[in-house]
Amino acid sequence: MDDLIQLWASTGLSNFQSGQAVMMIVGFGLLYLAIKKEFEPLLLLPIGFGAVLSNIPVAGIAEEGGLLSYLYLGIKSGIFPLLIFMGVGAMTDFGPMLANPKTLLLGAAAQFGIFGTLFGAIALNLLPGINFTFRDAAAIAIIGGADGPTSIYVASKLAPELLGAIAVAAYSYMALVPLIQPPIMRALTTEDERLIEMAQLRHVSRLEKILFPGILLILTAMLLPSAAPLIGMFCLGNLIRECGVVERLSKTAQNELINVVTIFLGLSVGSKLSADQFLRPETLGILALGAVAFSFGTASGVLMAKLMNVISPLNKINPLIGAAGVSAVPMSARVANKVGQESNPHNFLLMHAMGPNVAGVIGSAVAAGVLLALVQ
Amino acid sequence: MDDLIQLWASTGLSNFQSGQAVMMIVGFGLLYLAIKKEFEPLLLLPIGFGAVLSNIPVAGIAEEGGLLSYLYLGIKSGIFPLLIFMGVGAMTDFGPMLANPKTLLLGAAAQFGIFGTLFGAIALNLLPGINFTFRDAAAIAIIGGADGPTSIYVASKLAPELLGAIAVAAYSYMALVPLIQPPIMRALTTEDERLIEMAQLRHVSRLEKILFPGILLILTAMLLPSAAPLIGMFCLGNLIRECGVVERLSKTAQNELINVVTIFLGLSVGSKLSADQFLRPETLGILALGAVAFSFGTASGVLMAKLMNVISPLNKINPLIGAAGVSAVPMSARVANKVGQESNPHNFLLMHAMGPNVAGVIGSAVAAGVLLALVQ
Amino acid sequence: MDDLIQLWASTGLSNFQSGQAVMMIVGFGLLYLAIKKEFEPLLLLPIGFGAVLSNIPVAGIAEEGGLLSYLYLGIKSGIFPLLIFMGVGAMTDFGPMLANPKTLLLGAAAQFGIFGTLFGAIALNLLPGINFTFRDAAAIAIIGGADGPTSIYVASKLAPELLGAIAVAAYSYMALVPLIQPPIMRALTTEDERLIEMAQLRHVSRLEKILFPGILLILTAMLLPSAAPLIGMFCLGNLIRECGVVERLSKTAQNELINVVTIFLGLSVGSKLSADQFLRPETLGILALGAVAFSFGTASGVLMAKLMNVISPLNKINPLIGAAGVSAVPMSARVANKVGQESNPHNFLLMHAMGPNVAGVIGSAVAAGVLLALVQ
Amino acid sequence: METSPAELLLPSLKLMITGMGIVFLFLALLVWIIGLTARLVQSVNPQPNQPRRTGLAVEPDEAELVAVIAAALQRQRRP
Amino acid sequence: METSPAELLLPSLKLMITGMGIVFLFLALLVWIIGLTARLVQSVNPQPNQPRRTGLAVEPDEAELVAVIAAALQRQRRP
Amino acid sequence: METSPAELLLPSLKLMITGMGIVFLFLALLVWIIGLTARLVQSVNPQPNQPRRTGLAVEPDEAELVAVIAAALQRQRRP
Ligand code: NA
Ligand code: NA
Ligand code: NA
Repeated sequence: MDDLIQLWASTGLSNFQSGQAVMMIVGFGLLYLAIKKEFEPLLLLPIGFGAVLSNIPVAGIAEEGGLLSYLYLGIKSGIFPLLIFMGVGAMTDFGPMLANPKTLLLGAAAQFGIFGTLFGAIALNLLPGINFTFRDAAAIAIIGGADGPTSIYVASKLAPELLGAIAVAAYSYMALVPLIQPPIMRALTTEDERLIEMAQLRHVSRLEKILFPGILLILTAMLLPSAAPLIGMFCLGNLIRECGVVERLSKTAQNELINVVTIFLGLSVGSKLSADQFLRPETLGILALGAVAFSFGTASGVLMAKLMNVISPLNKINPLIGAAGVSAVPMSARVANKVGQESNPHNFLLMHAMGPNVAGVIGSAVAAGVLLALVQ
Repeated sequence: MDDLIQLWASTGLSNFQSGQAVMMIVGFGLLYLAIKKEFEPLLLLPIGFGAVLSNIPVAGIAEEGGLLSYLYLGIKSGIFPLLIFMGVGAMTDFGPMLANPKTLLLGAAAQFGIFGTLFGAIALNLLPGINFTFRDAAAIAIIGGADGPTSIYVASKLAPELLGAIAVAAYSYMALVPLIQPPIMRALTTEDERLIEMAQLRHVSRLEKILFPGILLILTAMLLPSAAPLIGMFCLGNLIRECGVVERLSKTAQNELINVVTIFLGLSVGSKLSADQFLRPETLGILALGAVAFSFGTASGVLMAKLMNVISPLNKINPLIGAAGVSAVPMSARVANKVGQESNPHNFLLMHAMGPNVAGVIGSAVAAGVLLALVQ
Repeated sequence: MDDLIQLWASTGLSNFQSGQAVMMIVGFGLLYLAIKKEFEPLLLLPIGFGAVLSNIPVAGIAEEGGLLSYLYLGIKSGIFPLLIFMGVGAMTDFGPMLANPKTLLLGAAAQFGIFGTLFGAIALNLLPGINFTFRDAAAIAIIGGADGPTSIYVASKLAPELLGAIAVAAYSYMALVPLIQPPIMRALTTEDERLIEMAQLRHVSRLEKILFPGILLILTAMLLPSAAPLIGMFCLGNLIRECGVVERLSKTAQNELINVVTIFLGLSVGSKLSADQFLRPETLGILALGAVAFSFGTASGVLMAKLMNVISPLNKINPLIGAAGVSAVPMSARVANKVGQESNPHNFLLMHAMGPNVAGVIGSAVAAGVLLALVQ
Repeated sequence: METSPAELLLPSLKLMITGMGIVFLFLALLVWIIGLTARLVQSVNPQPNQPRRTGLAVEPDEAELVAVIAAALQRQRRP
Repeated sequence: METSPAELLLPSLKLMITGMGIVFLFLALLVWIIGLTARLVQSVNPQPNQPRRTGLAVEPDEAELVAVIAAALQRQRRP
Repeated sequence: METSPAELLLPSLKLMITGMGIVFLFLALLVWIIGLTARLVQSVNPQPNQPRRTGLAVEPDEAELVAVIAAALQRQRRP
């Protein structure tokens, strides 16, 4: 009898708190989005599963001494997001950007998604029930960078208690890019603009590609060292890829290493999806602001492209590729291509959109550096 | 001269303790079993090597600050066995079990190997020289689960000082399944029973396979959260395998990640094979109890199958597949198939035996949860 | 305005110290050597990049809490070099050495490069501005072993503040083997000696190859336990390779595991290339001594071969393969082959040179054990 | 507070019974839920539109095999 | 020292302007340096001797691609 | 207790001699044991039943490639 009482007391049923139940449902919801809707499944699947695991009562998987508490050290120390960034660097071809460097300005413009959202988050404080500090606002704003590891890195430094919501919002909106962006792109462009065809990209030599990560790193070191961990690891991955003498490291960085870290990172992020940190009005604010951030970023990328066409009317760019400046590689470049082909099925914008797309990755890492340097 | 004395004092020869020499021989014995007899070589080879390394005098490889002391943290924290379990989940196809769910009961019955052994271990205390606490007995009993990572996980929580002997016994007996099981299976079944042919398994849809890990996890969370780390990571691996949207994670979980962790886990287990912990009468007791556990598990699996045939005589199952309920995937399923083909070479039981086989994995994880919840 | 001042204060430009700038140039120099000159790029590329990263002002990537400070724990604990050594063991075929075991003596002789350099380093103290302790001298001398992970392992134990310079010197000179060795080899041999053809190597059975790592480990355990971590992990890797029953572990040890650790090890070594530790007269001494060490090792290997020909004139060995005793696998064996083919293009020495080559790896690990045992 | 060996026999017997009970209960519940799910799934998708192997998962993965061969051939083909 | 919500508006506006300024400055500088490098490289190696794909990096790896296709075919071929 | 540079010369000379002695002793012992093992193994298995490459392990990649293909074929051949 004693045993049975002890046993009942050890079941989940007798210990479930309503918040845990809700968060497990949230976790299963993320799994649904990941598997059925294919919303960034590589990350949202482990995040969702981590959310489920960490909200199982009694088991304490995310508490001190539990598996997820150990894995979370990889985020706290910055190791996981930086290794992911190295892997992303090893998967990135800067060729299209180097062939047409002015597309970097589109990647710059799209970062208005970040800074505009920061202002918006502070403005939301005027609403009752929502109370973001400056650090919180900066961490939320980085969602507008449309870059998962950057968001996690910045959030873990500025507002670790919001990490779960921020990561979920970042990856969800990255998955929603094909829904969020097209209406904005169509609204801000004329049919004529969408029909613009761009000149074929020039050949970029291997030497230029090898030199680029070094140049980027030097510039970062000189101007914005707070962005150096992110950009540095990104450049390391890209150099490993392009230098051509360490193929086996390149293969490992692009595959096994990034896969292992992805599983661990996702589970760790999921361990931050606890009821007391997630079931708050602020989370709704974060989700709303994330959508705003993506829309702002898309719009400013497109508008920047239009502005550039006004300034230099000879060598016009199709403003649709401005939307790819938010990063979300390669989803937003594909969206630009697809919207372009709605107007002219023979207009291939994909390669041209990869320029602003990878520029957006650099842009959001730079913006992250600004936030880390200026927000205390 | 001074140098030579210092040098002699630093040799292994002048520092060898007899226990270390014996344990090095034990280590080489495990290497022999692993390489020559192919006894679970993936684990027994690193375990044996770890035993040799950690018993080298002076070097202190398993002592504070030595390589194996760092690796052992991966067991102490539970990370290594849980990652192995994730990998095993990613390699497991629940199809045959889902097609014929009543085979789960065979996997349940075979866990009598665990609980019967627990009683046996306590009874052994009546012998002089053997002194098992309740925690020790529970840790030893889990050998009957015929599941390596589960045994290591439970032993590391309940009786870390017995970990070496328990892991060695678990993997050795898993390798001995083809010797231990057949006589018991033949003794408990009639020729007629061994000739029973089973209906072809129905097709299991992809959706069922995707839903299963979630269902299993919810049930665990509600009823037996102490089993949630083990079953949770197992379900994660299986979901990664079945969901079809994260192939690259699935490949890594089944290959590189589990391989790396296997090397580390094996070495760490080996580091627990020190003379003062292994060369005791208790070890003989553990080895004897392990054999008993496997025999009990096999017998109760077979008997349960016979009981089920009595209860529902229409849809008979071949009682040989009951022996596969001990888990030891896929060895015991192969044994069931082989013993069946001795009676009728055209009777293919392998697929049918995979049902209780993977059910046995779940069953022993559930039993582990019971022990972790009820034994303090 | 305040913001701008704060921003300027946070730039690298306003914080650059001259030492950091010089060290970044050193880092880029290493990258140049790695990529353009293909100097051991697998290690020198991450080392060079690590040097650049850790000298970025303000970012503090190598300081407490920075990424590289965490990675460095893998060196401090010895885990990284030992795992590399395991991988090297898994890539090594001892066949040629077992077929002609007396080539082991060439690998022994070449270790004079280590001990002669130790004496040289102490002698350098007579110069003003250079001040090596006994521990420093031993750590520097190990460069003469021409073995990267051994050098890093010993340096991390005896003189961690010299680790960066020692590792850079070790890998650089290993890359320079094709320049350093040939003149010495030609100077010490006659044309007749260089023309010596050697008998085809006998077949080595699989059993011999499986037994060898065990034998080597026992000998180490009995005579020189201070070398047991290095030689033990090397033997583990080799046993995994040769035993034939754990192919998947062998594949992982030779590929993904060693690749991941190589990236981390390189970055960690690079993090030790800070201005105050590298920009000192001692570094010049280390670089000079490294060249001396390689030359001494090469010369003593060749001379030992000539001595062996005098003692047993019937079964002559080509003294060129003595130079391969420095290890630097497989570069120095290739050099021996190439110099031999200058005299007779049909004389294939490569396989014969692999014997002393892998013997050199064992020899330098033994020498490392001696230093670790006798130098306090 | 020493416990004599015999005093532990009863609790271990009790644990044996409770333990086996829970294991059976848990897996029997699972049998029931699996059956329920199967019926539910089949009522939603009456025709199994995508026949897949129901076979064993012992051999790691066929796709992996193909991938390995393809990658190997690919590598060899490179100049 | 509590700050009212409204008090944070001005600093966040300032941060927005500074931040966008730095991002633009940084990337514009990069545009300039890339152009410079390209001219430098082309003046050194006038003929691109090694035509490589300038294409997109979406496809991670050719070997992987082959592997993926092979695996896909394999899966399709399954009964 | 400062030691002058010259005072360290003698100990380092001693270490040089001891060290080289041990290295030679160790590897000479290994030569002897390898020979012994080879004779022992050959007396047990007089005919080398399985001719394997005694060749070099230099190129890791090629060997790997062959191993990969062989493993793949091997796996495929399994019933
Ligand atoms: Na971005
Ligand atoms: Na089991
Ligand atoms: Na050497």
